[in-house]
Amino acid sequence: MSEKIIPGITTERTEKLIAQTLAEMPEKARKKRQPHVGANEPEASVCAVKSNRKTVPGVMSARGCAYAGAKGVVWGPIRDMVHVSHGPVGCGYYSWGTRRNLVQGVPGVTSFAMDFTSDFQEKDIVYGGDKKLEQLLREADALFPLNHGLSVLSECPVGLIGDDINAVTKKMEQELGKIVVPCNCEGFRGVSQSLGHHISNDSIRDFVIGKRSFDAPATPYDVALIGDYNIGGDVWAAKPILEEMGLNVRATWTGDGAIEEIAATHQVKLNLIHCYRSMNYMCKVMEEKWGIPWVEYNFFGPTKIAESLRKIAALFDADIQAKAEAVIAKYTPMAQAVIDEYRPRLEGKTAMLFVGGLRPRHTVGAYEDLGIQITGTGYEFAHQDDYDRTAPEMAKGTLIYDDVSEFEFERYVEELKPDLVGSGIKEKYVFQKAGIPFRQMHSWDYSGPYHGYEGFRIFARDIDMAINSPTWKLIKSPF
Amino acid sequence: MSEKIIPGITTERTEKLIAQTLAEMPEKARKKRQPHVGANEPEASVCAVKSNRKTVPGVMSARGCAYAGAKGVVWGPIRDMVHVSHGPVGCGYYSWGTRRNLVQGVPGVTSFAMDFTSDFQEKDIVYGGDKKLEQLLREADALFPLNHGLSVLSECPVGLIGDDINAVTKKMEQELGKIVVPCNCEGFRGVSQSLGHHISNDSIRDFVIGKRSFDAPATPYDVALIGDYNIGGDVWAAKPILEEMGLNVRATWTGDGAIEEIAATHQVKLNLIHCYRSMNYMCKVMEEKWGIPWVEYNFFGPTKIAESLRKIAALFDADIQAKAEAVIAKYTPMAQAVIDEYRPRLEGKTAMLFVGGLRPRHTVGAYEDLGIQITGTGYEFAHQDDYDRTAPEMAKGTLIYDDVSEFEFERYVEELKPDLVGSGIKEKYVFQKAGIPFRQMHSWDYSGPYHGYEGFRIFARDIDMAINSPTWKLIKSPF
Amino acid sequence: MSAESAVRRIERTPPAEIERVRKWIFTEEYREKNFARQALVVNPAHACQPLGAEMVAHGFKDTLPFVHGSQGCASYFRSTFNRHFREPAPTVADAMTEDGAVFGGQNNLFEGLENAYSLYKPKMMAVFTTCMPEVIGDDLTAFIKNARLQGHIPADFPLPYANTPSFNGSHINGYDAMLKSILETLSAGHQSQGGDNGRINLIPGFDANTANYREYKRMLKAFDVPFTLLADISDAFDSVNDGTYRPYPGGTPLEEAAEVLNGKATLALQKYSTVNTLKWLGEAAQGTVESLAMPIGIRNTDAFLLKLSELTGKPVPEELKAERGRAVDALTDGHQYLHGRKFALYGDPDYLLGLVGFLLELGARPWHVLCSRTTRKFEKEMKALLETSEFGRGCTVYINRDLWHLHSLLATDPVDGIIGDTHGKYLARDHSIPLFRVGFPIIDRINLHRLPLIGYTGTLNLLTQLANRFLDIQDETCEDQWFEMMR
Amino acid sequence: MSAESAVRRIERTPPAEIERVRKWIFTEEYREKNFARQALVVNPAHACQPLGAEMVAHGFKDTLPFVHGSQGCASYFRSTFNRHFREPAPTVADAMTEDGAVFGGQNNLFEGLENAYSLYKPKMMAVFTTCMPEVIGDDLTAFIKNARLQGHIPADFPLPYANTPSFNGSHINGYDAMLKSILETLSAGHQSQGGDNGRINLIPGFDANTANYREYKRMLKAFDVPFTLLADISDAFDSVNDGTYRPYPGGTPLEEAAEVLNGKATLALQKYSTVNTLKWLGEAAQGTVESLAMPIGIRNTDAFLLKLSELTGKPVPEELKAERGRAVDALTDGHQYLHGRKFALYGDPDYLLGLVGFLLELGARPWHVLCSRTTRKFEKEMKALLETSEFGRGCTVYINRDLWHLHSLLATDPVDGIIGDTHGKYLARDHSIPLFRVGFPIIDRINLHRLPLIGYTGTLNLLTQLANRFLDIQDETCEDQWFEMMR
Repeated sequence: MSEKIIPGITTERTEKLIAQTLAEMPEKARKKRQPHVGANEPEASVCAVKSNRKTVPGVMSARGCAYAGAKGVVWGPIRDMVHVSHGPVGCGYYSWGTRRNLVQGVPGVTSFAMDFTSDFQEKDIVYGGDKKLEQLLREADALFPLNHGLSVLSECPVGLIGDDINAVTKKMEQELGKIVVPCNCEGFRGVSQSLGHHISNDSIRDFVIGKRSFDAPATPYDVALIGDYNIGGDVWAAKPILEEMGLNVRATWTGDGAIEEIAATHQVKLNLIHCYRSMNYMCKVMEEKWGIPWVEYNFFGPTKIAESLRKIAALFDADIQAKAEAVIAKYTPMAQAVIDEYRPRLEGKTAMLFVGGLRPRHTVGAYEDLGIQITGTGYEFAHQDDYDRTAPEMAKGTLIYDDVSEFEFERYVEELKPDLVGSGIKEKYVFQKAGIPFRQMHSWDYSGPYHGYEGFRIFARDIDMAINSPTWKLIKSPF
Repeated sequence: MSEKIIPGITTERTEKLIAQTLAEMPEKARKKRQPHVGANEPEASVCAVKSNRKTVPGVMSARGCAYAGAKGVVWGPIRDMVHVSHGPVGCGYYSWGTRRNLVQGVPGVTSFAMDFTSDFQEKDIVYGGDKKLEQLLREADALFPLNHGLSVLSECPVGLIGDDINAVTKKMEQELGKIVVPCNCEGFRGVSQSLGHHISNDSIRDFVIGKRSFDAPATPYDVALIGDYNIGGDVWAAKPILEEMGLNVRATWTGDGAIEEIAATHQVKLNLIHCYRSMNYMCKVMEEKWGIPWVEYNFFGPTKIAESLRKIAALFDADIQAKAEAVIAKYTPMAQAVIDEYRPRLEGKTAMLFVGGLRPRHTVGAYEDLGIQITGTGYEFAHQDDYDRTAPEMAKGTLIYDDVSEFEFERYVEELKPDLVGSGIKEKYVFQKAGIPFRQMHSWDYSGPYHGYEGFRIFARDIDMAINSPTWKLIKSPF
Repeated sequence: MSAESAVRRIERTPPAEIERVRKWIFTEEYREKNFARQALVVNPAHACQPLGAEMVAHGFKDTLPFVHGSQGCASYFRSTFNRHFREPAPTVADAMTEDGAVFGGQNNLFEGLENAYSLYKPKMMAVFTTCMPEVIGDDLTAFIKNARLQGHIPADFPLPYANTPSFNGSHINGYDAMLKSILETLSAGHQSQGGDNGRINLIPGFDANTANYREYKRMLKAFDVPFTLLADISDAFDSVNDGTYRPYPGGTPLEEAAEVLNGKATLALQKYSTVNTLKWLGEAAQGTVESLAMPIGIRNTDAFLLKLSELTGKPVPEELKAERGRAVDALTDGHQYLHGRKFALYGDPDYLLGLVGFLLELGARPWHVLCSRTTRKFEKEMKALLETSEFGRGCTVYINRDLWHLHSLLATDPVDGIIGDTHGKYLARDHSIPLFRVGFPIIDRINLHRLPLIGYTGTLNLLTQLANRFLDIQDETCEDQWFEMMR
Repeated sequence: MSAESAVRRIERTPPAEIERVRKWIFTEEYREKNFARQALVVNPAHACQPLGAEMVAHGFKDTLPFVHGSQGCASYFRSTFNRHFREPAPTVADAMTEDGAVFGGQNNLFEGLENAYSLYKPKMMAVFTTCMPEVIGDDLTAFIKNARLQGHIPADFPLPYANTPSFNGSHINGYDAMLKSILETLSAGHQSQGGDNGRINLIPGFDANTANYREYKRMLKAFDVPFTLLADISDAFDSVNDGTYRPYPGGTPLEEAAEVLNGKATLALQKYSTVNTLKWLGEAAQGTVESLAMPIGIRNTDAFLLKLSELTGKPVPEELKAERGRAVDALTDGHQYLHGRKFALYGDPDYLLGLVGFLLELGARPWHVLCSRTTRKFEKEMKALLETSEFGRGCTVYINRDLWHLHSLLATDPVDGIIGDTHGKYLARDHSIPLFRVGFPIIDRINLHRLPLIGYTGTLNLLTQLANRFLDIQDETCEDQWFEMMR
């Protein structure tokens, strides 16, 4: 991939842009931000851009908190649990329905995409919330009896006032006979939602995995889908492809997930991981404790999908490999038809990304399939290993920014003038006001799925719609 | 009924009001209008109010035309015919869907509540429209093959340019093997829609009735429902009551009517007529030609319904009479519950009516069932026999007005200050602007049915809603 | 044939046959048959001339529309307006009957004028015809002259009159004819000898959306320029309820209208409904006379404001610029809900042109565009408009076709939404496609005429209605697993 | 318990059991159980204090909201506003983490102020807290004093601050606290010694409908009286798209707000969201300080205009009188579509009071009125309001109950419509009752904040939405034989 070159993008220009931008910041902030931005060097084995550090106060970051990572990413998507936002009302309220982790089931009966909260009042802060929590879990189980488990996600005050939710959940697991999980994901912990993923993974490790066994006989093809949160139905577009190539997807983590399947995942033969950032911990735990190998894959765009299918199939027998080729052969014409339709409308366009999880690198190939080049990318809450995986995907000299502040991002976009920015809701309207087409790449902008072959068709349509909407031409007023 | 008295309503006051109002009119108009207005004399055998005369030019009348009477009243409600508005586009367009003669059937397949027109252009006026009509009927039958007949309703120009639609329909009836009816109802004929009813009745007499026989064995209880147009579902509220008392309703004229059933109505044993005005002609024809007796009835309000059921039953055997009593006994408590709910809210209120057909007299009892007295009533297009039937229903000295002009009506209402005016769409907003509650009594104001016991419940609710809506209290501004 | 000889038993259509036909009317075969018809019109989307004449008459202050012809016609026009606006529509007729058909309607006219003048105290009566006097050849010019001579009406009482035969054109032509006559009548003798009076004459055309008129006035006021709206129906058909009925609650003042020839410029926002009026003004008026597309959508509104700016020599007011910016913002935010969606539209030519412009600039596709009574000129203009955008590719214009033709089009080539008046509700139901009620008449929903569709505000309203309805449908029809908090 | 000891096979819930529970949650029995819960809150209809604080801060010109506490909170508030308004919501946080929890957030505040001041160039920063500093007891007063002393922020830079603990009250209380602090800060030293300056201060309260603010301004302009809208979020959250992003596109000018104590009068249109602000103003301001019901519906708007008339000594402008007359006309025309219909409402206290007033005057019935975080005072006031009308009979007020309680109410005592924010869409779906989106947040439809709900215009809009939706439903759900052209 090292031959990727984008006309007009050079290391020099990028470094100059960075220098000019940071020069506008106060000394201390500049020093803190400097290591987080750089020009891409595709062949560097270690990406020079630093990450996973504290957000600089006052710079307007897009980051969320540990609770957000725990509730929004790991726990929320598990459909058959009651997830309790334990603490004041806000956290559960804001995160209710605002991440598009779709679920099957009968709402309120077997699936619970709702807002359960202890709605802390002053007295709970003063006297502690453990007793209330105990009663709450009892009430929740009684009113939603078909839940298969309950999670307790701590909000900031809980850790600060010294509550012991672990004791409560332990007691209630005994009493209710269901999986009851504590998750000490107070929002002040760590530097971003990333710690929330880690804490949640640890909770799964300590309180979930290994507690159940599958209700079907084991096969050599049992796998788990890890790190797909079913945004806009991604899991439903991804899982059938794997099944078509002969694999048995026993559990999905955690998109449209079932807690008991997650609890039995130690029995699978291979873990397939899409969002490395949020779930690599668990893959490593399962590898260490149960000897389950894991493999990363990328289901964005036909090029990466085919690569991934072959990579996965290589870990199985010839039968699976043949089926994988058959899957590729079957869907490639469909993907090509999509490319034939949209690539002429998008060829030569550029885009900049700033998202979370896996997307800042994983979607690059899908854009390239459509003829769009990515001139800048970055993560809200990545770690070094994310950036190391990103560098080879990006062209030389492209801009890499970690936890970019709105101040910086605006200037970078202003200079690089991409045809599209793919980022989050907080950035969307900033750039649209500047006349730049935008897609939300956390939520697929209420569209999706974007995973798999089906997802690529929708992705291509959406990107074309964003870039080629005639509404952008209306912005310039004739008076 | 002669004892009906309404506090404050006297013959003297009414005559003074009439005199004052007419005094404002030009001499010639006053003279023309004078005979059409009067104070009611319940015991007069002949009502003094004159009717069915030409509308005075320029006075703003509510009347329609012969075409309106033919299309809107008689033909339109027959569900399984293609009714062609023959002439320029307007007549069919304005009458399309604007009378609420509901029908069963599959729209466009077996029922045709649509606008079929020859949409005359200049050349049709110049060269005549007969050939076009012939082709049109052929096209209509081909595109709507499940029609059971076609009617051709002439608009003004047709008669003026000397077209012979009767020849065309005769030819096409042969060709298509279906009932094809001409109706020379040009809008300039006669003084109101009333002539349209008459012409239509004559068309039925000449081209329809007797052409079919029923497809079920005759019984002594075979009746036809005449003069119910199924406004808001009236037929569907009336017919079941008659069936419950043991009668076989073989045809409905013409609400939700089927043309072949109408064509076989000469086989029934009794005609029950609700709207005397529009269909008495046919009852008389059937009486003269086939010896079928007919009886008027009134299905508005429990008092009149019970009277009517007994009156009808009296023409049959003891079995029917017993069943009629059973029907009355069954529904009276329901009606009483309605009265108990609404009468306390309406007692002592007054209303004025100005409608067409049967309503200006037939609904009086229903209002009275609710405790409302009618201080004035009149017809758009009645004849002497209508007024003769009206006088006994109304209290002494109440105001009777025929083809009232808007000018007069406004002044009458201003003086008598009713709590409700029941009239048509053209009057509705005039009186509502004056702050007076109003119900459209042609269309039931998009509600209904108002016939039968079920209808009474809805009627009561609507009248209460109109009179007691708190919105009337908002009219007076505090500034 | 005599009744007796033809008596046959009632035949009921077998259910299977009903089912067959029910499906058949949705086929390509049926569409061909349907499009082949030449004499039959089914469900037209146009009314007749006098209705348009009546509407424009209501737009002048203290003016009583006067129907010369059948009484029934007047009732039809009035009730159509009553239902659409849910407002009174005071109009008289001279109620010609058979004798009129034989002897002509002069006596009816005399008596009618006399009574109406006396009872309803108008300052002007606008006389127009139904087809009856047109067919018999009544000479209105002579009749009205005679009426004055014989004292049925004061000699100086304004009595504009128009021949509005129903068998020619549609309501928009009646609007045009009556407007021209009113302006001719009122302006007679008022042509200034000096320069123009600086006023802008604005002619909205046949538009039954009262809020559009208020929006025009608001925009003109923002320019702070003297103007005359011809004809302003907004108060006539959206009047206050304060407990007093007023037959003439508003309209263009007659004195203002009398100055029409002395204006700095005349601008029509519809051209198909003002052809003859503009032609006459072009010859008679001092100022410039032009027409623009109805200002629906951003670009059409831009063009309108630019023209006002050009005519007045003033910049577009800041307040309108800000509105533009907010409307554009809403369009960029909302485009994803409408991009690529196909629409069927029907209605009057000028409305269609405005709406199609709006859809194209949004990335939506005006897939079937139908006008049931119009000219080749319109067809050509609409085709040219569609060709200006890639989103117009594949879209088709149908002229002098009706809503039953559209039924076949929707059956064989469906769309996402229908835009038109209430009469399209049967299409919406038959094809399970939402109907967006725009145009005239709208007689099954309330207040829609009170929400502007023109200008930037109107653009925002249209966008909101379209997008949110599609979102409603998505929420109503999706399975549980696709039902989401956000859209 | 160790994982190994507990391994058991996955159990799947039998379909019959799912069916049983599915039905059970609609029962009276379930309702009782549901209403008996004491600890669990399910689907509350209120947010936390700092969200309200952020909103009011956006309503001042060149003002940057500044969150003292966790970064994640700021992201939640911002994205909630982004989704509702589809607009930017620039806000910074000082991003406290574990060390902050141990040592307090002073250093974060210092650094945050310094960076934000330098990067985003605000003229004011409005500081408010998340629960973390509240729990650990950060002393904002001292911190801010120190920030100035140590030069992290210029000595005279306005830094209002408010304690907005999330475990107390709701977003409306945060709105109140922040507004009070901003006004205190800005007005300090600006108290005039002479008479009042003749201005009216208008406080809309927590209202996420930008069009309402524009409507307030329009009404006040019609009175031609100088006024200050506190705080005016309309441009901040409905700004133009002209190709340039502006972080502070509008808001109440700080100089104007600084004069708040010198106004002739202060009028709040919400009282529950302005309790402390009004209390302070009542003590500190020269002019009168009053609150009125939110002007939703005719009578509430009447009261507002009467009050303006009284305060200004001017008559209600003719233009507003005409609007009143037209809105009343629409209500009389449309009442039959809403009379007697039952509604469930949830939301903020002041919105509920306004909406209930409107429904009652229309003859509709506010059957279940629910506020998930409020006071007994509100409950009492709402009950009293319901008692003013016969249409309030049988209606019930529920305070500190949530939307899952409402689920049970709708299951056992259904209504015709639900009025509330987007969160009610699950209720709407579960019970097949239309949801009328009013309040905050609305994150699944577009532009609804761009349509005013207050004043006579808002009344018309509400009427239109309600009535036409019921007509839509009638048309969509009736059988063919009841499907009609007119409604």
